[in-house]
Amino acid sequence: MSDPAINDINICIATENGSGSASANNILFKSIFKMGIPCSAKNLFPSNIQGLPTWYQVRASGRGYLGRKDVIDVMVIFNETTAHEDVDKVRPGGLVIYDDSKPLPRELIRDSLKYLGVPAWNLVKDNVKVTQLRAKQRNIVYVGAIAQLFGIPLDILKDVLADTFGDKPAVIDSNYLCIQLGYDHMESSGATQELGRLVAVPEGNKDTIMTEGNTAAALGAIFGGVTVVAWYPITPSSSLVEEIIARIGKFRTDNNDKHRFAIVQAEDELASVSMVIGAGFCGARAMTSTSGPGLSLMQEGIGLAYFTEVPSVFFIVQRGGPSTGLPTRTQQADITLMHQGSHGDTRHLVLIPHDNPSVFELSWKAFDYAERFQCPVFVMMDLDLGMNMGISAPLAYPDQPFDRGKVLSREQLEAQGGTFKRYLDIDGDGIPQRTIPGTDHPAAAYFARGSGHDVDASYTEDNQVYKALLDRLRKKYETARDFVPRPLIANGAGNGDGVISFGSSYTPTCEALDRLREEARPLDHLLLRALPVNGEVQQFLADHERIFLVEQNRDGQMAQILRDDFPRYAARIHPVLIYDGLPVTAGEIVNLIKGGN
Amino acid sequence: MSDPAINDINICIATENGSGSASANNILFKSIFKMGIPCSAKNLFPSNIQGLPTWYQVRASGRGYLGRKDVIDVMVIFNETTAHEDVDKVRPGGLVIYDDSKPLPRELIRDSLKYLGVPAWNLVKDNVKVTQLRAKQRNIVYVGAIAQLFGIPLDILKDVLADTFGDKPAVIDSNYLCIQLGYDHMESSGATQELGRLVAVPEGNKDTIMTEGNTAAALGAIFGGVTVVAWYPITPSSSLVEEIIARIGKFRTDNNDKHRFAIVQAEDELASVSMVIGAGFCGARAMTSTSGPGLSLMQEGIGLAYFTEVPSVFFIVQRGGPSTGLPTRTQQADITLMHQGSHGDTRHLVLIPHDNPSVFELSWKAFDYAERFQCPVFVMMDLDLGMNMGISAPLAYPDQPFDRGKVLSREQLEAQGGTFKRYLDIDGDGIPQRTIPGTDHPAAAYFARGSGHDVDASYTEDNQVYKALLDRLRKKYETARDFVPRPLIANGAGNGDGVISFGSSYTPTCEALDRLREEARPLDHLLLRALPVNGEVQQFLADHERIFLVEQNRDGQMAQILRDDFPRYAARIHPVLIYDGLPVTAGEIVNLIKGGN
Amino acid sequence: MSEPAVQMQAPANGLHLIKKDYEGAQSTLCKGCGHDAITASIVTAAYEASVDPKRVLKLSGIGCSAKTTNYFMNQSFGFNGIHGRMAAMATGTGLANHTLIPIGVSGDGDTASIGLGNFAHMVRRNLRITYIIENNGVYGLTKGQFSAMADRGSRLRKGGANPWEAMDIISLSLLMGATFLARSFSGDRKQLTPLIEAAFNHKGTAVLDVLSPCVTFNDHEGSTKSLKHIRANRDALHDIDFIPDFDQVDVDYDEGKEIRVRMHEAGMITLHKIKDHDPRDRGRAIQLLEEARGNNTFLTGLIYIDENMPDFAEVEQLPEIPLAFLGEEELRPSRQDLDQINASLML
Amino acid sequence: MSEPAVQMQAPANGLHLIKKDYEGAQSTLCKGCGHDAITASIVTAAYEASVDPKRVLKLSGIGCSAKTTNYFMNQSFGFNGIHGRMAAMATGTGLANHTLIPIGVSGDGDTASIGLGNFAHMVRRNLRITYIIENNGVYGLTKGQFSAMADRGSRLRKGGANPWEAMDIISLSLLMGATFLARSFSGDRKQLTPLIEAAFNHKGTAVLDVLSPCVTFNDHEGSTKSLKHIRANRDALHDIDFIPDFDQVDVDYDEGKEIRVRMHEAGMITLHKIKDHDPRDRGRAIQLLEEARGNNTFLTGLIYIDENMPDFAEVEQLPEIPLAFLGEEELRPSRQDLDQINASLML
Ligand SMILES: Cc1ncc(C[n+]2csc(CCOP(=O)(O)OP(=O)(O)O)c2C)c(N)n1
Ligand SMILES: Cc1ncc(C[n+]2csc(CCOP(=O)(O)OP(=O)(O)O)c2C)c(N)n1
Ligand code: SF4
Ligand code: SF4
Ligand SMILES: [Mg+2]
Ligand SMILES: [Mg+2]
Repeated sequence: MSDPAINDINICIATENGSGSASANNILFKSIFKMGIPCSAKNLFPSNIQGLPTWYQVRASGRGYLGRKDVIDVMVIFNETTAHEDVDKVRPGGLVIYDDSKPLPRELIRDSLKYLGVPAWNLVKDNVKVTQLRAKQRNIVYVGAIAQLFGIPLDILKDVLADTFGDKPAVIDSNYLCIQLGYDHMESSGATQELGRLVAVPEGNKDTIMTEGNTAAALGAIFGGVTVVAWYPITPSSSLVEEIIARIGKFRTDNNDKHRFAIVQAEDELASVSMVIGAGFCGARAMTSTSGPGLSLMQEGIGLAYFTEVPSVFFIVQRGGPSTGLPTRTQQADITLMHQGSHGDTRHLVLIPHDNPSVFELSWKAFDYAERFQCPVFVMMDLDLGMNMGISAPLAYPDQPFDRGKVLSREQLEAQGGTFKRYLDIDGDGIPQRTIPGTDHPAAAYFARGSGHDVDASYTEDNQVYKALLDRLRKKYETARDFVPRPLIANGAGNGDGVISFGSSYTPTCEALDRLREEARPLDHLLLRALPVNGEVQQFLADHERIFLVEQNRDGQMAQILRDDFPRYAARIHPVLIYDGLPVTAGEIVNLIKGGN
Repeated sequence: MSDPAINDINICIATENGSGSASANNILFKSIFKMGIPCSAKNLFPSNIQGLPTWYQVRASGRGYLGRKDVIDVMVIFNETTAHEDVDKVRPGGLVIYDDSKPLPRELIRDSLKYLGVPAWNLVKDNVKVTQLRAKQRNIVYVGAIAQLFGIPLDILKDVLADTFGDKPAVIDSNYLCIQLGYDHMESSGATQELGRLVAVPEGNKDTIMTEGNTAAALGAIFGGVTVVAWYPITPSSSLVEEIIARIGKFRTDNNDKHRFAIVQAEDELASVSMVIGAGFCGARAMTSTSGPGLSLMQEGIGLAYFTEVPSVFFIVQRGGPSTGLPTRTQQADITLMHQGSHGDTRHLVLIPHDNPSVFELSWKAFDYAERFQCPVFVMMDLDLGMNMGISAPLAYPDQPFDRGKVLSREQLEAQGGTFKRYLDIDGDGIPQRTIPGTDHPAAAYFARGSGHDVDASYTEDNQVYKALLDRLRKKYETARDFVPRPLIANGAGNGDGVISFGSSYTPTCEALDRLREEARPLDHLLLRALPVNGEVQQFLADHERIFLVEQNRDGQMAQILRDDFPRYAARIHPVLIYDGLPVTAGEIVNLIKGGN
Repeated sequence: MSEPAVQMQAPANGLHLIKKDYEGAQSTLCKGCGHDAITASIVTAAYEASVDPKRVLKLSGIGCSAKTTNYFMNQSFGFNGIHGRMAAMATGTGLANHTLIPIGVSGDGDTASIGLGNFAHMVRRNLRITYIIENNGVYGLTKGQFSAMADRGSRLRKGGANPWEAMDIISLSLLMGATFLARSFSGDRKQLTPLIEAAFNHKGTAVLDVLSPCVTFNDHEGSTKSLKHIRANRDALHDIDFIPDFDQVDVDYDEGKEIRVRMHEAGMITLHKIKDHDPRDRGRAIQLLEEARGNNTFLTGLIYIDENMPDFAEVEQLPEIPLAFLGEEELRPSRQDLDQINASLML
Repeated sequence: MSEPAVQMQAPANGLHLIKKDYEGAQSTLCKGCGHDAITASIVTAAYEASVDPKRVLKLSGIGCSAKTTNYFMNQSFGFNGIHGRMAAMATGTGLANHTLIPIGVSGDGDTASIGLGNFAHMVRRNLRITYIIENNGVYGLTKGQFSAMADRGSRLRKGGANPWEAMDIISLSLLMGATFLARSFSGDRKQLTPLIEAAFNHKGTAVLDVLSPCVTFNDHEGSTKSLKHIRANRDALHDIDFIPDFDQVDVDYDEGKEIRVRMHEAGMITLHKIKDHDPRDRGRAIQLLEEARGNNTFLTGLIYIDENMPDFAEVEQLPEIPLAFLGEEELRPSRQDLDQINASLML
């Protein structure tokens, strides 16, 4: 498996968005997947609809490394605008594939690279009859060329086409034609390359699913029983709700065409958070989904949800900040704003998935946590996790029934003697009981407010009652420490240095640690899965002299939280910060850990 | 001076708001001030307009302790609703003054307290002709009673009345009449008390001013050259802008009635921050003022100002959070949201005044910092500092001319060869050059944007350019460390423990440390005056084994920042947290420091 | 019930509740505040229309007006949220449980300044709600600054005249597609109470712009929202009755003098014409509002109504059982469903 | 200049600038996007009206439309801010420097969804600005969701019909007291260009609602904002000319056929009547808009204008020199002033 010449290749396709390249890229990716080879795709697209540079990196890795690869082995330069920089990105000894319908400009030629032309434009011009389709179909030609060069069988490509365009045989045919054109051209030209080959792995990728994090989150929300979704479109979170819209109807439409869900496109994020709060207060499982700018706009609402203790779920798909920043790049730089969002003293629960199964799991669980702890719960995602194709084990069916928390029904109210104090810490865990509007019991009603209130929910300005309320809210957060998902300790607690990673950094960190181990530098690894963190994290800090904390932000936002949580170990924490907006690579982590040596 | 029986008394007046008590309280306070005795007043008022309990505490302290006093020596119970709890607040041996027009209810009587009645209601009924005025005038009677009991000379009261109601002799007379009624009643009843006396201090309070922090801030803004104020009313920040409105016209109205300023009441805080950004971009010195909920709403705008580098000044007068919280109580719980506000990686400059002269100073300087560093600058205030009367040295005239920072005029553009790159770090300090719309030079214009941009301000998604921009912004923040107001080190760096305080905690902390010193527990004291902190703070942390950090919030927000800044010393920082919404007292600090012993 | 009511006992309504059952906490507003008069009308309306307090949801933002919801119907759930977002919050409650009777109380600042955008969009959606704006032209709670509904030229107690034209929230709501629009005056309980009763029974957004003098900050000479000024410049469209029970409605009425509108939920509103206006006539409503604007008068009464437009819950195709009360069985797809999804994500 | 222009050289305008001087960066919008056609009209209008690029300030929020400001007048300052807040940001720029010529470009989502409140309040203040809404009925940049200005029943490329009535931003602006209201179509440069020229010369808020098809997400059959649908349902009030230079205006004109409005800053707009409508007649404007609403047509042209209302800068009594250019001498009170203040705070 570790023969470098086999199943270890990173292909980058440089094109324009809106040019039909997405479909070609997808076919290439799926074909490698179908060969049974572990693979991942990273789509670097512009914040624009049509005509700007786009890069798509497909990595095949027999060893199962699915982060973005540090080096590009093969570059398809189908975009003249960026061709210059594109060839510069290819590693020495790498391969450049270009459209030789026109001669390759001299200045693109590097001694260290190999060039193979495929006259894609001429081929489609001669073979594709519908003129409007030609620009689009040109992209598919390179798929054929690559297939021939690296050994993707034509029948696999055919299968993938059938799978993708199942109901449109004409489209299948025309695409297959173009693939064949590229394939045949390479074959007849006798072109070769020495970078390696793709070899099908029998039973490889069996029981493996292929999806995007936003889809997994959408499914998680549906299986988590979400009924009210209020949202406002924003990249890269839009597709999360759009997937809910596309999928929920199937499970939740009654015979008489009634919907057991409601999805509202709000007028802005101030409205979406308020709608979620209104719905959560009334007992619905409610959520919104947004990215940085929307999260900023929701701050006041988040404080209200915190202080009135309304269950509410926030999917935050992070992108490059601050401000509008880079809407189509990835980052983990909204951690503080999630964890300590809104004015005043607040502390919020943050769930941090790292792959599609955990996205699904933590998404349905988010609704349970929100109701159990009666508070905003954040599912922290990012563009890399949310919008890039990832392969993984199948999504696992929820292993727990709905946890509605301490909601009192009419019967329960009756059973406890008809008394109810909304904000009384009845169990000593900081979590009070809750009733839902419409509950048909005279003691059910209470009057929630974002201003100071006592255990009866009545307004008060009493300093001691106020302090007691703040303390109880903090206690609730402390209770949560042992309830939120525990960290995953990938390697046992040795005595060397440790590494903590979370979210989309986890995958490349694993690869980085393998590499460091090969260099005789073994490191223990802890995957953080939630805030607040619990004793296991503390133990990990205690067990290691030096802990590298991998974060995708400039300021070490997670480090700030951990240092404050565990001041004794503050100096042990060495943030490894990668924040240029591209998905993290193992090489970056290796370098920074070595640099911090 | 330290004779406990002289000039050391804390009087609390319990009344209702909207009942005219404010005016009576004010007269009492001013009279003590006029006697030359150091004094302070803490107004605890409800979030309501009329009819709810209000407490006003006047503290006279010969030793000059001006924080809220821990114990109440004298309680005036003029509010039946709260009389019960009010008497419970009085220290053993203390005095209760009540209106004995009606007999005192039995259940208000405590053995440990002394009671003196003044038939205020009967007195005004018999002596004040205008029926509508009686309720109001009743309050003034207790002032007379207290004057007699503690030795405030009647002529001083007369002077204060003249000063307060200068243009309304009838009001002076009717008030004086009521004061005399109270005074005479006490005198003729032969009542006495042993709590102590107020004795005029010759030359005391000479060259001392008496004002509220919001007024000092308003004046600071005016002297700082503010021209555009966009605001939205919110307690406790409204009076800041209202003071600007009341005062600016005098200095900035042209002969032809044109205004060299513009103050706009915006429709919301989203608008006010946007207006400030628009005005700052165009070269005006622009500000807004708000409290927690408004700060939350401004988050998105703050990120824009940070990323586009627009000078902008934010006065944040903090109140009890989270959410609507306690609008008329004090807290310092918006520190994180100021310092790291908005999504993405941000770090903002925060100026932290602690008394009226420093409020004035840091307010005018805020505009210089904003232009020098081209960024949002926060002036961190709180209700205690902003809305309570404080006495201090006079406001000092600015000792520096306007610092407009690196603004390029037409001539300067010409002089540097007509080239200009908006976001180029030309001096290595992270601060680029800036031009102002309307500058009549062909090279002046640039296109600002909240999205990724290069040194020319052009849009880019290039990962390296983006990272370089984030790094430069961080560098600017690092540059600011040595430019923002340095800490004030009240006591030299000894080898015992240290205390760090900031803002309105400073005054009670000084008193607490005096007390601890008297108990043979000397502690060094550092007053933090800004974020980011600089090397002097680091040195203070290095010099002390244990540092108590006094904060008015639950979560130790400042501790989190310092621990992250100086991980080596993280464990040395012991937050002393007081967050019940009342102004901090020395006793609370003493207890918490001792508890953390 | 056929047994004779016991003497001295307060009269009960259709739900066997007495008026006291509709009261709330003691008001902490200023003595004489218009808002308290509105509270009284709400109490009477709910009592008379036999509204079930357990189905009522009281919603508000921030302001003196927002406190109102605390002063009626103690037995009802309430949510006093944040400034300007009540409309959006209400939209969420309406999705979670469209069978509740939401009563929103807001201020002119809360609705027309900070909340304008969210309010307008709530109206567009025709969310079922009784939305009362206690309009005093100022921000009461923050001590008397102008709101966007202060009239041009109106003066502050201290300080200058308002340079901007007042926002007419009724015209705006009409433009946004509101289906029940009324203007009234806190001091006119005879007019206000039946309007509120009708609003409770309207299936859609009912906007009531109720002039409500702020006696502390905006009741002086020079204010156009003072008690005196409002009284002098009111212009009523009609006298109004609300009849909760159809059976009581006598069948023949004089079309020339009366207009009757049957409400969706229950009851009927009868308008005894003063001006000639059928509130189902949108064009004429626009014209009358425009005239009132020109004359600087306050046009009061039921200005517009449309009982046929589907409300938000209907558009969203909500099921009979509120979403909030659906359980795991109704909501979580089966294991087989997930198997199928997983299969579809394989190749 | 009396010397004959050199052959081949592009003709210069009053400021000796050629049209190219008004161009901007290369557009990155989709080929055929309506927004680019509007850009072209802005360039022509600025060139023809001899607008000084150094005095122009280009403002926008977020969206495909917001990018437009980058595609014209490279020599002008620009600020591409955040979603929905351009109106408020513009208000700030107008205070700092009211002598600039602000050109704001927004989208229907940017203005009518997230930005509605701030937009409405900007209009109320009559801020001087040319505010162009590139109205395509969808959120282009986020890939085609409905905006608040999508028409009821309009269909998404994939997905259902819009259940809500479109917000009519012109009617809304009229209600908010706007002083220049026009609707046009990106494809009709003959109509749009003079409207923009006039807007540049209007002292107050000029709102231009310009229908601008999104060829990628909203140009299909079933969309009411498709090129085809707009073309078929346009209803022009008049043909329009803008004459930048008064001296060129010939004195006698036919009142029955033409209406002339002299703009505050410079120039004159001439309306060659198609429909009978004087845009200074507010009542009639309301009526026509209401009719268009009923007929589902797009009423285009100059719908309303009021050249007499004071603009924001005037109301705020701003001095001749912009606030931004005042220095320490004009702004910082003297040492004596502070002494006096200190004295007043003593007793
Ligand atoms: C975000 C935010 N900004 C400002 C405030 C302060 N505030 C409280 S009430 C209010 C205005 C209330 O005016 P209105 O809605 O007219 O109600 P009224 O008090 O007049 O009844 C304001 C500005 C706040 N609570 N929240
Ligand atoms: C606060 C915030 N929310 C959401 C977004 C995402 N967003 C970018 S553009 C846009 C809509 C643009 O629509 P429109 O204004 O109609 O412009 P168009 O693209 O159609 O020209 C949205 C929702 C954002 N940038 N900021
Ligand atoms: S301030 Fe005005 S609105 Fe508020 S309670 Fe008093 S009278 Fe009513
Ligand atoms: S998506 Fe639509 S609005 Fe955006 S550039 Fe393309 S055509 Fe224009
Ligand atoms: Mg009001
Ligand atoms: Mg649009």
